[in-house]
Amino acid sequence: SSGGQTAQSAPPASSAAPQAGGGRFAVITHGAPGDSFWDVVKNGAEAAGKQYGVRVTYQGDGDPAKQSQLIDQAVSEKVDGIVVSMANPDALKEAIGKAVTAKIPVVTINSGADSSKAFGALTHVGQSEDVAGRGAGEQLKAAGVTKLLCVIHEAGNVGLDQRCKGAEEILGGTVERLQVDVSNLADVTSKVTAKLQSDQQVNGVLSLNPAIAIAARDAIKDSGSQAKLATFDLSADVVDAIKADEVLFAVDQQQYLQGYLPITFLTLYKANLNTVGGGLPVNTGPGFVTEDNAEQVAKLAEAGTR
Amino acid sequence: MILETRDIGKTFGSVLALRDVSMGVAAGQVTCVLGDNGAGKSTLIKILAGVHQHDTGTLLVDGAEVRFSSPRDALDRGIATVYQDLAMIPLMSVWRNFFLGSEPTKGLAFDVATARRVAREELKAMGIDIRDVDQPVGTLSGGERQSVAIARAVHFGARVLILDEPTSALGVKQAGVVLRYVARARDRGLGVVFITHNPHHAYPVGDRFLLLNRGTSMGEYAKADITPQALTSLMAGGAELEELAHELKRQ
Amino acid sequence: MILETRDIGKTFGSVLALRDVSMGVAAGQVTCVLGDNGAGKSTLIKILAGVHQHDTGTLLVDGAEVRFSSPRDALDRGIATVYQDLAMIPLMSVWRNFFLGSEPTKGLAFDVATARRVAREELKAMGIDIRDVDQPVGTLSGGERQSVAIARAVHFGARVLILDEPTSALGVKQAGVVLRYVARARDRGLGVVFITHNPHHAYPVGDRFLLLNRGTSMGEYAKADITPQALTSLMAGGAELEELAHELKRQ
Amino acid sequence: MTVTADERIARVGLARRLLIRPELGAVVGMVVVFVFFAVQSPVFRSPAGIANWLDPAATLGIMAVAVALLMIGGEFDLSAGVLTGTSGLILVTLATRFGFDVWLAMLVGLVVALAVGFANGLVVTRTKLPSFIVTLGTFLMLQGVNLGVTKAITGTVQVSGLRRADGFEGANAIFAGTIQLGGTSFRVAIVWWILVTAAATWVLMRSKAGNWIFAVGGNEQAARAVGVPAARTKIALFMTTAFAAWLVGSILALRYTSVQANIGIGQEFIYIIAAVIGGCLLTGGYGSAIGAAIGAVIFGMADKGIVFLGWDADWFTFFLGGMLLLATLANRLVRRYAEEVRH
Amino acid sequence: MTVTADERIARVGLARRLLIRPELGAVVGMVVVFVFFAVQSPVFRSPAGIANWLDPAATLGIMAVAVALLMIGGEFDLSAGVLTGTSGLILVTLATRFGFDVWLAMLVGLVVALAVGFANGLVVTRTKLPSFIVTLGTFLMLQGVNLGVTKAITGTVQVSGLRRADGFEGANAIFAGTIQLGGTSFRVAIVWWILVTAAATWVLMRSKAGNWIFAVGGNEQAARAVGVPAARTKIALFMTTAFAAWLVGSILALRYTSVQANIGIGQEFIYIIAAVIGGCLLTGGYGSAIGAAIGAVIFGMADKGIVFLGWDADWFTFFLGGMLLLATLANRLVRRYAEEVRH
Ligand SMILES: Nc1ncnc2c1ncn2[C@@H]1O[C@H](COP(=O)(O)OP(=O)(O)OP(=O)(O)O)[C@@H](O)[C@H]1O
Ligand SMILES: Nc1ncnc2c1ncn2[C@@H]1O[C@H](COP(=O)(O)OP(=O)(O)OP(=O)(O)O)[C@@H](O)[C@H]1O
Ligand SMILES: [Mg+2]
Ligand SMILES: [Mg+2]
Repeated sequence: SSGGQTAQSAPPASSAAPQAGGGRFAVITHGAPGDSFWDVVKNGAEAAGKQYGVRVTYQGDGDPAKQSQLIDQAVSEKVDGIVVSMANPDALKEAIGKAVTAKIPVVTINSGADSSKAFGALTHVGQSEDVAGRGAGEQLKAAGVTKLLCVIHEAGNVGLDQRCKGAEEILGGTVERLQVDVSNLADVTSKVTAKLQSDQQVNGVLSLNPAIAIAARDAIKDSGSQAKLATFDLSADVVDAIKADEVLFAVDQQQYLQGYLPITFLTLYKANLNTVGGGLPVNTGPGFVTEDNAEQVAKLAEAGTR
Repeated sequence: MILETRDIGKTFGSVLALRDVSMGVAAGQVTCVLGDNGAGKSTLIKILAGVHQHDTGTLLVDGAEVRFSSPRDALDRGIATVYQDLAMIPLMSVWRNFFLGSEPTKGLAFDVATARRVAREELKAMGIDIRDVDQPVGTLSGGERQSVAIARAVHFGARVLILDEPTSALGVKQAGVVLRYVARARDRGLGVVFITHNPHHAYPVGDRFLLLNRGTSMGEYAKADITPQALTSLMAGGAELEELAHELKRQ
Repeated sequence: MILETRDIGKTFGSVLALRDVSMGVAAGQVTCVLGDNGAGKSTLIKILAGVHQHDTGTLLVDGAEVRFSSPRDALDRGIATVYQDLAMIPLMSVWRNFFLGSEPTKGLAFDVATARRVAREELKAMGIDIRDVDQPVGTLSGGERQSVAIARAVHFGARVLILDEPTSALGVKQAGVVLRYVARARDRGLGVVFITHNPHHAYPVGDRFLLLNRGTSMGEYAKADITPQALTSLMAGGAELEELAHELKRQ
Repeated sequence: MTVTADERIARVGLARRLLIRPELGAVVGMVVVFVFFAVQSPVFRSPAGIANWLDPAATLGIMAVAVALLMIGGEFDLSAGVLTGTSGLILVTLATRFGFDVWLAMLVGLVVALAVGFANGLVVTRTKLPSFIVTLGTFLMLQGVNLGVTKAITGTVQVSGLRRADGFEGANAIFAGTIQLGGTSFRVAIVWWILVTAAATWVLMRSKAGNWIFAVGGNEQAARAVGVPAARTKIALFMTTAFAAWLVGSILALRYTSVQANIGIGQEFIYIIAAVIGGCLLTGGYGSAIGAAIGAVIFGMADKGIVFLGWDADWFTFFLGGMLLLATLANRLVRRYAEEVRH
Repeated sequence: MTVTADERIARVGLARRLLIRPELGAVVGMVVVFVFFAVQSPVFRSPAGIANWLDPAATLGIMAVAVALLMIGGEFDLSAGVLTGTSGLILVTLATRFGFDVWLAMLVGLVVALAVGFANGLVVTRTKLPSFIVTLGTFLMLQGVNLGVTKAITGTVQVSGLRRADGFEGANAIFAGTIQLGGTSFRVAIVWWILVTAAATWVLMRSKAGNWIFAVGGNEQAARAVGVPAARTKIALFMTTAFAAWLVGSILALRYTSVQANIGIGQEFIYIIAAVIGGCLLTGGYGSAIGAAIGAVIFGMADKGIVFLGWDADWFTFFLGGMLLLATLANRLVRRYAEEVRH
């Protein structure tokens, strides 16, 4: 990972920077409310908002139709900038087009890097889920995993599917998917257990959410399996588990930046017409939290910035 | 005989509701079904009307054996019924209930104006004046509800009219109106099956009398074969009522 | 007077169901309420029983003005009622219905064995033999259902017993049994309010007669002030039935 | 006694009589919610804002109206939400992967949707299982089919690229276009919604079928006893819901030109909620199509209004819940005032 | 006529009489599902496998039983799922952030849960709004509170670290421990589930309150008319559901030592589904606690069995839907055979 330095120890309020003049920015993502990954993005965006004295509103909905409605709304409110994650670029094309036509600067984040420029966005921050998935796949392969169980906690969610797919590209055709319901952890444990009990070949589990990681850890214990566990994203429990060597590593996209940076960019653009990236996406990861750096990250995860 | 049963029987789970009952109703005749509570009267007429299917015996319409698969089946053969317990839809207005299943149409549409008017008129003709035919049936009094059901069955006059205790909830005046309707239907050549507890209501209009007791038939009598007194006493009680009046006087 | 109304009235939305009705029932007396369909009889007794609240007038128990907030209120003051239309829970078994709201207990538990036995016995005593007290009430015949409700009210004998058309769905024998129960309750010093369409049922047991017509009172008479003939003719029809019998004879 | 006037009917104002209609309570709820947001947010009451919140209200409304008919008929359809996804997926998959013309692809989608509705109805009427359970089964199965088939054909969980298909322009204009009204562009879905509501209201109030729908929902046995073809009525209702799902699915697919395999999951309850806010009884036999349409507006206004007010997204559902309670409570109070007792 | 035997009762075997009970149809459904999976997967029928699928069936079952009581009483509770989350969040937050003893934190959670249940019941009985709508409001509001408060206190969407709190060991052993049985460890939640089911069955069948529950669900007006305290009965039922939610929430929080703010969302319908599979009528007045417990087992078996068989994950819900339909159909057929008519 890229270490412990974070935006929490925020840059000093710069007197040199041009006055932002209290703009209003809308962050619209495809994450469901309460999703631990997107919550950190929200925290980042809000921290930046506080930092620059601008108003940031955050909304998230996994349904592309709802997401584009939220963009429409932001456009009719004539906000000063829109930050949008594009899990389904096709569906958002029209809404983003409207924003661009209305001369509202747009920054895309997380996924959708390929379409970002074509849609007229200023820049893209983050990297697509499949890159992160590939990263996880490589680490798992290095740890000797030959057959991987990829636990999908929201059927049909594009981002989750892409993560599994990324891992699959590296590990070959030996990735099995398991669908679980994230709002019922007891069920997650017993389903993963069931899978491990019935398929002894599985020697790796990849969870895509920290809560699922904890449930999967229990499942591995219950079933007496030797499978190695890795997860996406952090929580205090996951960090503890990494320290206890129960979880191999956690993929860390540093999504805090995916909230913080776009607001910074938009503020700068508004005040100073600065653009960043020169047409290339700004990558935020993937980083990995392992036993080595878990200690440092632990506190930050607990504060909701990692 | 328009409608006839031969040794018909019906079981609900472990309950034998009806056993070996034979009866018939001819055009222009009134067959009265009499019996104590739980004797199986309603069950019998529900078989005639296609609500239940019989388990044993045969059911004949115009001499040919049939088996109704639904009330629609029976209706289509001209058998209209007023039920004791499943007559009306409480949340629907009076006029909608009145025409339910036989809605008048005007082009494609349900002819609402006609339906409202006819319902009001028919009810008035029966001596029931419902204030407001838009009132939900559930807010009518017990007797008003019964009257609406009867007015409906009479209005859609079929070949056979089955009435399950139509007069029990009615006042003397309304009961008289219903009996007159029964007589009029009979005179128009309909067959009527008339269920009642009241031999005083049954005797004046009945042509044949079927007596049920605990699910079995105690015989079917033609009017000529039975006196009102015999009928009343067969109905278990009869003159008892007179006697009761004495008994109930304060000691 | 245990229970008394003075100029009581009730409106449902735009419907004036009852206007300025005064009546009373004293201990050891039977007050009969008579009237055509929709006259407001059920509405009146639902006010007495706490199901509806009156809009105008006053309701008195033992001479003190009251306003029942629920049927429980009325029950607690010793007013037990058998309703025409909301007597029973169809999906529940006979014995559960019988004891509903007044369950016998044995320690903390509902004394199921006693409940079953008592329900069976009470029903048998009334001349109703239900095959199986575990049968859901919804599968009983109309009259059987009514009988269960009456047996229940009598069993939990209160100070005032209100019966809404208890005999209408009953056969002659069962009706006689109910009338005998009414007389017995009266003799034990209960006040009884008895609603019926049948003057022949009302006159033998009644002490006072309240006549309702279209929501208003046509007067309250003591037995001494009215002959059976007058009562019958006031009930709109009376001798009409005799006449009807002639009329209905085949022309 | 006179024939014309009945002394037992108290004179009541027209206003009060109107309020007895099931939908008019909902209207009051709608006004309350509208005023609440409009006074606080100028954007909310601006034409652009109205166009914003009318748009989701329209697609929700089409479904809510169909679901309301079904609920009046005494049944539920939990598969309606996923079926919008199925219809959309069929449309986009056929048009982009198998070279179908958009119109033909839509036709295939319609046939499949109606077949699903028919199957729902048939199973419910034949087995007499509660429709809640039967359509729950359909819901789960369709969800699996949506995901399984999409994955099998495309390798991912979404299909896209409808924009390039033949016939897209025309279909898009009719189902997913916009209309200019005083300088603001409104979605054409709003027109569809009004059409569906009008048609449903006509059927309910002015056709034989409407009478049958109330009857089978109010008391199926009694309805059957007077000869109402209860089974056919119910099957037709399930097919109506399926039709609405197809319409909404096509509108959304044409608008967004791509469909995700998990679309529509969870929406089925929103439809029911809108219908209930609009005055439908869950037990059947009572309700109105206009009420359901208004229920959808209330839901849409609350849903978008909270965003316009800029309240914290974490508390979003808190406010939404409070809003819904207030709207239904207002509805209820109005009806209480209008009539003291009903059933 | 003799007094002892009634010639009108056809002699029927004990077996057939038993089958009339609401839960025995569900038993058949359960056997069918069990056999189906057991013959194909040896792990499924092994003690370890059974312990595995019994575990989620237990937590689901506790809720399903409480929800079944409520449904028999004629009401729904959509807030039950989120309330498990609320209870768990309160427990973990108080124990880890405010230094409460685990037992004290659980007590506070219980008080809050009961208060929510009481509020639900009070609003439903006072306003006479359908409980579907009222508890939907509570559901949304609690969802917002769970997220909003958790975020405000911890800055993240989950609270964790319960393991280090005072009293954790004892509470964990009682609510979230395991018991050894023939070499396999079963979750202690299974015991709680059996206790809850037994208690609920006793209340339903052998107490005054049980009689009142059937009555208010079967016909509330008639029940009130004979003096049943309908409002109090319903409020008590809502509080029972809240109690179950607290129990399940605490079990899960103690087991996982951390709680996410969005836990339990969507589960409310699974509870209802389990109750319906177990033979409860959606319209109230009929059902059984044992049936609901068995419904939970059927759901749990189907849910896990598919994983044991290793069927394609994409098609998971397809199989699940098919399974549920088959189970309820088997249930239905059995009851049809047992009694010809029951509305
Ligand atoms: N669906 C059913 N399931 C079980 N038993 C039933 C059912 N319907 C009727 N019975 C039983 O069959 C018997 C006959 O009932 P039925 O309704 O035919 O009586 P009835 O002669 O109409 O009585 P009443 O004069 O009181 O209306 C009753 O004892 C009743 O309990
Ligand atoms: N809940 C209600 N809402 C509206 N109108 C009602 C309601 N209950 C009763 N009514 C009306 O009040 C009038 C009196 O009804 P009630 O039931 O008291 O008559 P009743 O004298 O008992 O008649 P019956 O002898 O037919 O039982 C009826 O015309 C009825 O339509
Ligand atoms: Mg009968
Ligand atoms: Mg009455």
